[in-house]
This record gives sequence, C-alpha cells and structure tokens, in this order.
Amino acid sequence: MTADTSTRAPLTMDQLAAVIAHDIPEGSYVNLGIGQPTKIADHLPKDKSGTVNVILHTENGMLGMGRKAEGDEVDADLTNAGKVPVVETPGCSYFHHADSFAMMRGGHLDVCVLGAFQVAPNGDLANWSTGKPGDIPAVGGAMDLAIGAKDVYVMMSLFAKDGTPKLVQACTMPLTGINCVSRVYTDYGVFDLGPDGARIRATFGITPDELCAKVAALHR
Amino acid sequence: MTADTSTRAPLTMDQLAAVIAHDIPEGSYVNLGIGQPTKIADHLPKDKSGTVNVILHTENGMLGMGRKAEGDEVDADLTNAGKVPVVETPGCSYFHHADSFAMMRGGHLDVCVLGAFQVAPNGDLANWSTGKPGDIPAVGGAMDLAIGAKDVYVMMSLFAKDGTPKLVQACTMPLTGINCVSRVYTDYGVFDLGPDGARIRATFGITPDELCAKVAALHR
Amino acid sequence: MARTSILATSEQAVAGIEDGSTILVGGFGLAGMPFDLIDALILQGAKDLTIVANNAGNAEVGLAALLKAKRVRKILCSFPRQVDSYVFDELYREGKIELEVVPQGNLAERMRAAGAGIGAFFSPTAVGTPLAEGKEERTINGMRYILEYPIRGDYALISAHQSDALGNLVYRKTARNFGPVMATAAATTIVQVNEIIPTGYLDAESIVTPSIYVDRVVQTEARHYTVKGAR
Amino acid sequence: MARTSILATSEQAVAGIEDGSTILVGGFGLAGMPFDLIDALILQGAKDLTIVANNAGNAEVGLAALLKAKRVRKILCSFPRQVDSYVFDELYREGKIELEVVPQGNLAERMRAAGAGIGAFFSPTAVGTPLAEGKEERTINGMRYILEYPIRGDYALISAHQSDALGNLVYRKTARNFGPVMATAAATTIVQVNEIIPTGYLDAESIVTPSIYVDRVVQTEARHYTVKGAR
Repeated sequence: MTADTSTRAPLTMDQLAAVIAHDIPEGSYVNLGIGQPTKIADHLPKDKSGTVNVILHTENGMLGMGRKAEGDEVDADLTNAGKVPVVETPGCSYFHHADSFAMMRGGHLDVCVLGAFQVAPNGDLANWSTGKPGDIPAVGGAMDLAIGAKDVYVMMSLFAKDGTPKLVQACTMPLTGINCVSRVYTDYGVFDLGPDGARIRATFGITPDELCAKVAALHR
Repeated sequence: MTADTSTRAPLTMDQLAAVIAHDIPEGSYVNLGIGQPTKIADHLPKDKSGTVNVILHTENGMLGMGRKAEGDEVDADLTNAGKVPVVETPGCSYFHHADSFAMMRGGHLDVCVLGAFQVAPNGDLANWSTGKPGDIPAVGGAMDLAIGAKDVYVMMSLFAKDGTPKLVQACTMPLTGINCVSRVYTDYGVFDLGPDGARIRATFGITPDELCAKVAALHR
Repeated sequence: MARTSILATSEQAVAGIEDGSTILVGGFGLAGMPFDLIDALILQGAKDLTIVANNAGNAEVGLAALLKAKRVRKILCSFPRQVDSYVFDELYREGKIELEVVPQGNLAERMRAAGAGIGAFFSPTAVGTPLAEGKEERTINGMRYILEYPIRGDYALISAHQSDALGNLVYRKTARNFGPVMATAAATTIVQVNEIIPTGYLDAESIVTPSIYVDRVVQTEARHYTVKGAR
Repeated sequence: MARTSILATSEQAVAGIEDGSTILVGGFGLAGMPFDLIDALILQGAKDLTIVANNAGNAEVGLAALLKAKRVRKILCSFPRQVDSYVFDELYREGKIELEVVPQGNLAERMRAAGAGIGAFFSPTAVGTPLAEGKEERTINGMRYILEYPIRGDYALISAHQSDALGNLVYRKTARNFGPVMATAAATTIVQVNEIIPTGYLDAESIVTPSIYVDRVVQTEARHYTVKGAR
C-alpha cells in the first residue's frame, strides 16, 4: 500500500489516478474503463528506458494500446473504447470483438478499473444506468468489464453531488454486475471488499473514524 | 445429372470420383473426407486458364488446399486432414481449429463428401466405428463433417466385401450423424435421399430393377 | 456459399435487400462503419429494417443517416447513447424506434454463435442485472450463467481494408471490430473495401475473413470520421 | 497474466509441471507437435498426466514418446487410431491408458469455451450418436443439440513459428491447428518457437496469439516429421 493515510486533503481525481497506477503490478494486462479511469494511463510507472510495463487492453479490439493520438497521429481506424483516437505501442496486436470479449470473459486480464454510480461491500456494482425513467439505456461493455478481469477495481468520488455516499450498503440503482468489485478507490479513501464487507485500506484528508461516521457501509 | 445410366459396368472408384467432381457446382466450397473422397480432387473441372474453380477446405485449418505435395514441395507444417503433405493454391488462408470447425458447424461449406460403412434412406450415416468389440474408437472430425455442409454426400462401394448392401433400411453400426446425408454415390448407382426415402438418380452397369432386387432399402 | 461477386458500385452491392430485413452493421462508433453501403441502402429504399450494431449512429453519417431516413424499425445494440447520437435519441424519445440493449460482449458472442452453428451458450455477463431478466439461468461449477441465443442477420454490411479477387479480407487497426464476426453471422455478407488486390497478394497467414464468408465486395473511396466530443 | 518469460532451455520451460496435471498438447498428427517440450517433460518426470490432444501419438516421437514412458493416465482425443499409433494401441489394449473420444470440432470448441469464459454450449455435433449418450440434449428452433462443457488445462504445451520478446505468436501453415485455442484454455501456456524476434517486428494485424495468453517461451531447433504411411 502506497497511499499516505495522513494526506491533508482528499485527493483530486488525477492524484487518485496516480495512486491506482502505482498499485498496478508491473507486467499486468489492464483495461481502463471510459471516463475517470482513463487518467490512470498517464501515471503508469516507467522503467529506466522510459517504457511503461503495463499492457493496456481496449475492448474494441487491441492489446498494447498507447496514449491519445495528437495532430497527424490521428487515425480514424484506431480508437480506444471511448472512441478517442490513440496510438500503437510496440508489440500491440489487433483482434475482432468476439475474441476481445472472450479475452475479458475468460479471465485473462489482471486488472480492470471502472467508474461507478454505486458500489456495495459485497462487490455489487451499478455504473450503467441511473434507473431514471426517460433515460436511454446504454450498457456498452460495462457488464462484460464488470466480470472481465481477475481484479475489478472501482475509481470514483466517494460522495455524489448531493453529498450521499456512493459506497452503499446495497445498490439501489440497476446493477452492472454482482460480487465483482474487489477494491474501491475514492478521493477520501481506498476500500478492500471481501467476505467481511468493506475494509479501509487508506484514507485521504479524513480519519477512519470520520469516514465511518459519514459512510454507513463502512465500519471499523 | 451427368452419369449415363446405360453404363455397361459398375464404375471404378476413380470413375465415380469423376462423376462426383462433375456434379459439384463451380464456385463451391468443398470438404473431401479422408479415404476415397480425396480422389475427387483430381477430377474437379478446370476453366480455360486451367484453374480449378472449387475451393477445398481441410478441417485441420485451411481453405484453398491444393494437390498432394511432391518431392521438395513437402512441408511438414502443411498437410491435409489425412496428414498427407499438400500444397497451397493462390488465395488460400489458414485458421485455427476452433475457427475451422465453426466454419463447418455453421453451415458455410457447400458440399462435404464422406466415405461410409452404412447409410440409410433417412440420411443416417455410420462411418466411424464398426462397433466390433476390441476396436479402438476414433471419430476424428467425422461427426462434425456429417453435419458440416449444406449438402453431405456419401461416396462408397454399394456392397460390402461380404456382398451385403451398405445402403440399408436402418443403420446397425454406431451412428456418425442423423438425417445428414442428402445423396449417395456408389459404384452401382447414385441415390438421392429425401422424405420419400432413397430415389435412384443413376445406375451404372445394372438396371434399376436389378438394383432394387439386390438392395432392400431401394424401391422404385 | 458460392463464389464472391466483385461489384462496380455500392448500389449493385446492396441490390435486393428486402423490406423487413435484419441487417448487421459493422463499426464501433465510426471506425469500421460501412458509410458507402449505408448511403446506397438509403437510396435503395429498403425500410422496416432491424439493425444490429454496436451503437445507434453518430452525428448524421452512416447508421445515423439511415435512422434519420426512417428506415429502421428496431435496433439491437450495446451503446446507443453517445455525445453525438441525437438522431437516435430523438427517434427513441418520440417512440419511433424500438431499442433492445445487449451487452457488448454478448452481442459479439451471439453473432459468433450464429456463424459457428452453436445453438445457445451460457454467458456469465449480465448475471443478476436487469438485462438478465426473463432469461434462463444456470449454475455451472458454482458460477452463475445466463443462456444466450444466436443473433443472425439476413445481411451484414461491413467495411474492410483490402479484399483479394476471391473475397478474402484484411482489416485495419481497431476498424476490424465487429466485421469478422458479422461476416460469419449473415446469410449474405456485403463488404466495402478500400482496395481490391489480385488473388495471391494477401499473406495466407494474415487473412482475417476467408472468402467463404463474403458474398459481395465493392471498392469505395475511404472516408474517415472521428467522433466529435469523444473524450 | 503476468509478463511472458523467455527461457533458455526446454527444461526451464516445463519446470514445475506437477504429477496429475491436465496438459493440452498441440499438433495435428505431427504438424505443430511441441517435440522439444515433450522430450523435456519426459526428462522432468511428471507422471499420472491427463493429456488433451487431437491424436494419441505417432510412431515414437512427441506425444507417443510420452505415452511410451508411461507418464499418461488418460487421454482425451478425437482420433487415437492411426497408421503409426502402435504405442498407444498397445497401451490401450493392455488397459494401461484410459481413453475418452471427443469429436474433433467439439474438442476445439470446448477448449475455446474454457478460454472464452463460456459455461457450456449447445453443439449439433454427435446428436443421436453413441458419443452423445448421457449428455443433456435440447431442441432449439427445431434443431437438436447436445450440451458440451469447457475443457481446461493446467498447462498447454504448443509450438509456434515465431514469438516476439513480449510473447506474441505467429504460426506456420496448418501447424497452427490447435495452438491458438489451447493457448487460451490453460492456466499456464508454454510455447516452443522456431525463432524469437524483437518486439515490434511482428505485424500487429497478423499476430494470431496475443502475448496475454503466453506464459513461457523457448526457442528450439525446428524438427519436422511427416506421418509415415499417411495417404
């Protein structure tokens, strides 16, 4: 564990991305979900030669995805799962959608990091639909990603805009997957989910006691 | 239909191979089973430029399989399903076993020609095991091939060594597939299998009446 | 499947597509979208279509143009809502298009099953979620799975990078996406390619879609769009 | 799966294989057979093995040598009996090896299912035959299917043509056969290649097995055998 539990303030999402990046073991195969998790790519540790030793999977059909493309590098045939143009890295490979999702479903990726609306201590995840009437349902690869790696991490702000915690005792929004999340990274702390519920792994700018007072799903 | 029903004598297996080759439409994708059916490849019609316009599939992972390799052409990495070294044809492609059998199972091949121990008028096929105790069972791709094309043809001698017909009212040997054979090519005649049973399409060196007298599964 | 036809125009390539057909449309966002085939299909006039695709169109090109022309009765896709899916959004809110949302991996695997002759398969994706409601569930070796059925197309419209004269295809980068899967899952597969090259010029080891899956090919001018506002 | 190890010898490559392991062994006849890995496994000594392969060995090389060394308790394969399978034939007739015959396409698809996280699938192959006895059957859209379950390996031993330093693989001609499927279906995939080349030298469009499926690679001298008496 690398995060200093005595941090003065909650982390920004960029700082949190750096924390997650540091926790991903070298040599891992990783899928970074659309949204905040894509920031993690900028913080992955480099070796002496400047090489990032984590291989990124993008579910639209590539291993060894590189950074966002700039200027002349933009190639409409080469995008990430968020449809943003990206570049190749040496040793990258392409495959079709059935093969790409077989790679996830088959449990071959080491880590997948996803955003979330709600997570519960039992590992249930809600991140595809707020369930509000009138919303257009759109799941994309969210349900495949939720079960698509040996470890599924969530990266999110701990509190919603209305101040309610997004780590909840039981998800009330439509589920993306059940018992699938093993760790939750938030601006106020990191939580390991297991048979005993959510265990505090680190806190940022808040004490464990203060956190437990604010988040009913947490207990010491 | 091309075979002359007034042939003086039953056909040799090479002559029968030529009859089958002539019946395969130009442009077809075809799998020729191990054994007698491989002879058909030598008789496939050529266009003015000398090109065979039938594309051969071999279930070990290739479309566009060519003839047997000779001398220096032999490459241990390139064999047919009978493990005989073969050559490429222009436009051939390679794929792995799961993709190769998906191609068959998915009904993409036009014609598959198989040998048989027994065939019944309902299209049941027995060609993988005589069912004798002590025999080592070995099925290979036989059961996949039996359902592996839009049309499954059988090529066989009409009579076993003991003189009994191999076109039988019901197969007594272990089945390879059910209701799968649509046409049977034999040295004495060609039979279409359909809802009304086996219909004589051509005879070789024998009259339809003589044939019906010898083969109980046939009737006029 | 009989020999692949190489056609001169996109209009010829989409000829005969009937009203009410189910059409698999390649592409992930705009990468791999068969723009010319769709434009030709709009001119051709087939209506009351069921479309299977990953998205429900971006801006007003490709699939979005087909939706805008009111030719689509129903769409099966994984991710209709995007920054620039306003054509679909409006039709959906007005109740003028039916939507069935399918998780992306199940969408791909269900088409693969159709092409591979698999009757149905047990998938772990979506177990315990609203998208599994009404579906058969089974526990196998302690894991929960949902039974999923094949998705077949009457037609597939896809794009590829190159075809040889036999119809063997190679793709380019992540534009490959659904193309190779859809090619196996449709009764008639229609492909637009950037280039048709003589048979024998593609590496036999590198052919991604063998010609057996390809019915019609047309060479078109490559058009590239990126999704505006993607981030 | 952590980064692929590039090893100096076949002995290192097969280190740690435990007695009683299930091992997927690549090759169709002798094409694609990982001869050096099997020879190293014989020296390594693991016994009581369950082998999954297409055949049950030819002559006395490769898989046949492993059988001859009495290391194999059971073999799952599609086609044990061949012109030169006398090692297996004798063991089988003496009751010294257990045999489970699986149709070739189901064998491949069951390993694919293991690699792809599919819980089980309905296959039309073998319906109504003795090999479907005792298996669950279901009629879907008027067609009869048999439920088939994944086949997983503790190890896969396969051969490929080239690997880059990351472990991406390409194969050569029909020696590709079961390799790419087995690589996905085993907990640990061990590959012998004719050549290891620097990363970046393989065409990204042509890589058949991405490095994620490859755990250990060793470069060996290519050995080629053809099946004697095949016709």
